[in-house]
Amino acid sequence: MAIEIHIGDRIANVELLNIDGNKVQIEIDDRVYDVDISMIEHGVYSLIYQNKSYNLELVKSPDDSKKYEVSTLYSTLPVEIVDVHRKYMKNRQKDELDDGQEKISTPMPGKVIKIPVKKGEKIEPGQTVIIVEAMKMQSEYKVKRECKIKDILVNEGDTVEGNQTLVVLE
Amino acid sequence: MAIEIHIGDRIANVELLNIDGNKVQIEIDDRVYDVDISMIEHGVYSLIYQNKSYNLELVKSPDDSKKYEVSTLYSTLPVEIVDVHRKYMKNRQKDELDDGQEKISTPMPGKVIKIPVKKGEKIEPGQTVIIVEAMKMQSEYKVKRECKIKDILVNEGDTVEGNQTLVVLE
Amino acid sequence: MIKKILIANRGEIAMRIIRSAREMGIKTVAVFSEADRTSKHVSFADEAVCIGPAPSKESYLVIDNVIDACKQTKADAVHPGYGFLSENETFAKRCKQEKIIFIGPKPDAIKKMGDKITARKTMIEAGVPVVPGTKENLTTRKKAEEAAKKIGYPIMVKASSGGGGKGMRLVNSHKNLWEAVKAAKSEALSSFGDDTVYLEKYIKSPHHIEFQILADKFGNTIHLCERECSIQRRHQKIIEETPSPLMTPELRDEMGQAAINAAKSVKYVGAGTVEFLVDNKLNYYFLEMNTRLQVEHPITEKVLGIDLVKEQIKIADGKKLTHKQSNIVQRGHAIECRICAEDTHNNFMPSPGVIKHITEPKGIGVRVDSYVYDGYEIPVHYDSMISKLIIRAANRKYAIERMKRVLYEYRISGVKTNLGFLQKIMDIKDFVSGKYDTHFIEKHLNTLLKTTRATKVLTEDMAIIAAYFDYIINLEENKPKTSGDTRAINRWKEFGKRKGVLRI
Amino acid sequence: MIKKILIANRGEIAMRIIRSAREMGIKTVAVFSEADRTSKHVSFADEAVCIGPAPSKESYLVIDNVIDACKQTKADAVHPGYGFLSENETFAKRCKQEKIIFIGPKPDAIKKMGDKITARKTMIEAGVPVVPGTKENLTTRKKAEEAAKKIGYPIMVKASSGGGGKGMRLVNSHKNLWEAVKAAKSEALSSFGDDTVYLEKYIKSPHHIEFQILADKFGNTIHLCERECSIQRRHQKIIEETPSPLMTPELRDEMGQAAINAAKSVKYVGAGTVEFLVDNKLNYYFLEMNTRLQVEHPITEKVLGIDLVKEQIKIADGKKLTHKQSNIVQRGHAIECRICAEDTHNNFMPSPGVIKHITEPKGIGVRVDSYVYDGYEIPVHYDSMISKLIIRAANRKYAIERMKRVLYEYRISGVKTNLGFLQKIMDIKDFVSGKYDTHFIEKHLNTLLKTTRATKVLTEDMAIIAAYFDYIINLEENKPKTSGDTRAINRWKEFGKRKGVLRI
Repeated sequence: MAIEIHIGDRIANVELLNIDGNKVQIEIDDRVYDVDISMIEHGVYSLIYQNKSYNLELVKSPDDSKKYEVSTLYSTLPVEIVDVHRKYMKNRQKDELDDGQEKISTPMPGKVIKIPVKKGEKIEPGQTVIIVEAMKMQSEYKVKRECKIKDILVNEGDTVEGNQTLVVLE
Repeated sequence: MAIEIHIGDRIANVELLNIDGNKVQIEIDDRVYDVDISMIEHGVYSLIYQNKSYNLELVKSPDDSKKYEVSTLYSTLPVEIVDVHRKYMKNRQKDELDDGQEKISTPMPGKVIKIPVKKGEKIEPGQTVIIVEAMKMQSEYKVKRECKIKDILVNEGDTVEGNQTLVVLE
Repeated sequence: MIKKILIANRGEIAMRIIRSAREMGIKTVAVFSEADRTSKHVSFADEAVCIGPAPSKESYLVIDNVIDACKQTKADAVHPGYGFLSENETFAKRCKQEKIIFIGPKPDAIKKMGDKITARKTMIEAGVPVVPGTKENLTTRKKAEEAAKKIGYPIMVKASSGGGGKGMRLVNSHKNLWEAVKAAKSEALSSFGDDTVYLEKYIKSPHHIEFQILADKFGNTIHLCERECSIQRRHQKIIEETPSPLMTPELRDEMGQAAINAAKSVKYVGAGTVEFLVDNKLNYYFLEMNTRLQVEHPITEKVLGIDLVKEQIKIADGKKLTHKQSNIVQRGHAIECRICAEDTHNNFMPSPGVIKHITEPKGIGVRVDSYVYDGYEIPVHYDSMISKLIIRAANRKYAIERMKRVLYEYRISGVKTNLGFLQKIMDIKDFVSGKYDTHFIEKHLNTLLKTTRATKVLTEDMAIIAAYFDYIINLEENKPKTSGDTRAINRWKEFGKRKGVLRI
Repeated sequence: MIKKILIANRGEIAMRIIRSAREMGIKTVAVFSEADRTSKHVSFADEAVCIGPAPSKESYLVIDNVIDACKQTKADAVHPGYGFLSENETFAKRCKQEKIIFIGPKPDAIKKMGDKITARKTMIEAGVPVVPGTKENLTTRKKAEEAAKKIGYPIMVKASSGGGGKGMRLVNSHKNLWEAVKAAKSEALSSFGDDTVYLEKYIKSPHHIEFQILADKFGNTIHLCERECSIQRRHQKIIEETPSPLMTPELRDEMGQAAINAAKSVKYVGAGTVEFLVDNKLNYYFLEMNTRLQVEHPITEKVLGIDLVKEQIKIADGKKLTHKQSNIVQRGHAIECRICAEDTHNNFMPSPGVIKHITEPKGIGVRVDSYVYDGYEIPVHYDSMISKLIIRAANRKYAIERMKRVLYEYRISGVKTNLGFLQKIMDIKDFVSGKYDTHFIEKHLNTLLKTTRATKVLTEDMAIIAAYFDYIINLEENKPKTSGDTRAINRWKEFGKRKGVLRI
């Protein structure tokens, strides 16, 4: 059975044909590769294909064992292993995203400087909901659509984690 | 209950008195230490005791999870955790050693160059039993006492592991 | 003789200072906040003292706590590094009172150079060119408009206590002047507690060029040539080089002498840096003097072969300078890149987190001054600079080639960094030809932010294969273990031993 | 123009060559034996070709396999590094036949310098001083005894094809001479397949000093000053420095000119090294010429700021030398230590194995040329040198202080290394004062092998505490897991969270 692997926008069908020590045969879409693959350090792979040497470093997403960032010498590629369950989830998530912004979170840890809104308040597109400071730099988080503050989960002065939900919208 | 820890020739009695986050209180022989201990990288510990900063790197013996080599900035110390079972074994081992040399092994991997003796042969003290080459350097292994070659476990040209028994004496 | 130095700092600069002190046989004391217990400078120093909670204002900036740590450990000298208390007159004074040697200039020099209007006046008296502008605080609209007319537009409004781009306004014409002055005053008051502002002529296409100074306690003052620091983002330098592509031997002598005069005018002692703005016609103007070691000091060390921290310590110890101006000659070319944990595509927003794996570049001509390690969590409380990559080569062309090589050799995973952004700068024609000013990043931002050139399908496929196997090995790993060996590499070997076809 | 270089080598020197080639925009091809699949040079190069099984004789030394790899990858040049095929005349010839550029001298120069008797004759003709001795093979007892009488005892018997101390005998008097000649002949025959031996006067207290040479295809030949290589164990250098503590500017000029004459006498092209013996009265004698890059070349790079591999490639590409003799001036002082996986207490026996953890020294003036990494298994088939530690500082005193600092900063666990042995050398008075010759290690061996000074009880107790906790954490670890996080550092944090008293 082939599995699906996404790399950026591209969707590739991958099937392992044969494995013999470090030498593997693998089919990606219509191409068959005979590759010599070796793990050098933890998460660092050396591949040799037709004498070309590839040194690839993989970083697994901390939240998701099927998502990787793969670094080559010159670029970093987002790679995702997709199975049936994952496919269903992806479609569902897409639907949700279409509904619009549901929460405010920050991509990195920091400290809440100011929350200029209150629970239950109705706000306009572009209005600032929360200001978070990290490493001496302040960032304002604004809403994209007209909405209501359903809940505020943090207080001014709080230290917050990356990707933590700070404010829930409705 | 206190446990025994050997460091070189010294035998120390160690008892953990209290632990609170990174701060621990521990008694070694008659001295009580309040130490701030933190693991920095895997196997690398930072200890702060009375403002002195100790950066200690631990290497566990591959064969024995109770034996360590501990490196400080200026020296490397052999440390061994000793429990009741281990104590019994140590005494037993000592008795065996007193009986004299029972086997020939090499401390490192290499290639067997020559075996100038035969199984069953009686040999004199100082006689060479096997020659092993590693990294371009040849080493001769000799016996210390008059004995008989009980068994030869390898052939000329063989590649051998470190600490592998090569020749058994009787 | 200094016997024990307390380093009132953290990060790479604390490591750098410990190294030189250790070479001199001097003991070192690290101080750390509660967020920095696992920072490398703590375990690297001979002693370590916790001086308070995570926020700088409660630890690294608390003079009493630093002084206490000195007393506890009997440190006889303090090195302030850069940032934090390094340009704090009160701290320098306090050290003097407590009979602790402050490795830096006298409090009076810090004070005079810390206030921009005072510095301007002092420079004018010393005959050092300054940007045409006012010498007094602007209090009335009339005075401001008259002064502006004399100087000519465009004009910069600047806060006297300012720094880092705060309290600055660019004014293009008469009608916006007073509004800009008021806005700058209000920003300066809230940021620095001082609403003193002044006017300066706006220099078009400015180059930011600075001169390193060394001065001993006997009045011997030399300059150690220039550093070109025009590559900046958010008013912060990210790439520095020496020699400056703009420099001529004559101009170096002239500006170097001006820098020496600037230092002498405040009886400067120690290592310091005089910053100038230089326009395309090679007119130069005093901008400010940094009365401490600079982040970018290693490029000077690379081309001169001099250890600046050792020089600082020797000067603080009352030794005479051993270098003569005539022996100071740059050899080859050096470049520094500041590696920051930041999201270049999101206005260079800091991106702290846990470093997963680092591969640092090595080989000929490379120096990496860093403090992070595999598994280290970059704290959110401090600066986003995690490392400085410094290279030297025989000439500028080779230096750029080397910097490209080492930027690609450098791998940091787990956090976002500006490595890719820096790599692209090395390919921009204006940088390669050395024709750039402080507008460089702004001018080329679109090119620099463009997504990396399309990767070849073949490379993509190799990335897919690696991810595929890592995924499978991890699936295997989560099954009950058959072997006690937990080293990933051996798990891999075991995995590889199974010949035949594997189906999932 | 060279577009792709195949590196017919492994280890640190392969990495070093790839780095400079990459900076020049030249593609690189690694070759590897089956034992070296996970060696760093394989994944670091742009391409990689397996050339045979683990033993060198079946891989790195097989000319056909290396040439095949060139053809497969269309490499237009070969860099041989040091060792392996680097001084193999047949290989150099073969490359020429196959129209692959051999980055090194012409086969004829390799041949002339490879045979010691031929080299001696050539030097005598070129007016380069050689150690007094014979020019012909010794065939009869009578001839040997007559020649020895002329030279005067003590005398060295040496194999013409010899190297690494093999086929060498020291003779103190007449009566042992012929026996020594016969023994040397027999050893030389079995080691090198050639029983030609000759006599040389034995130099007391010899210093081993070598000169780096660069020569282009147009007859321009310069020297790049000396390297002092007298610190040797088992006839192999372990510490090198430049300038030599013995050198004077006049002697440097004279010996440098002799080295240039030596190179010119064989129409040398590329980078090469002329080795001399120097006695305490500063008499110098040609010893041999190495027709390749030396292990210790980086100390020359450090004090001159020149990239020798780039120079080699440019010369092979037919470029003219851009450096002039008058511009070659050493700046500061550089030292190299060779870090070997060896048991210094067991006759320096190699100690291969798996490297558990490495902490490489960093900071100002440090260069580490290595190829090993955490988890790497050092193969038993090749050399025991795993790394070269090179530092530079403003003068010799600072250089020794720096080398001490970085030797203590360097940590390699899992295998035995000579780091502790090297640390002790830095403390030996004769080394610190620069008064040493090739007998240094022999003379100080007892001191060097003494067990490290007694550790304080306090330090021991800290080691006990660390081991105690590591043991307990590991006990916890082997219990069923409560958390999915396998990072040791987080396990530690979880462990620390449990307040209260723990009893075992």
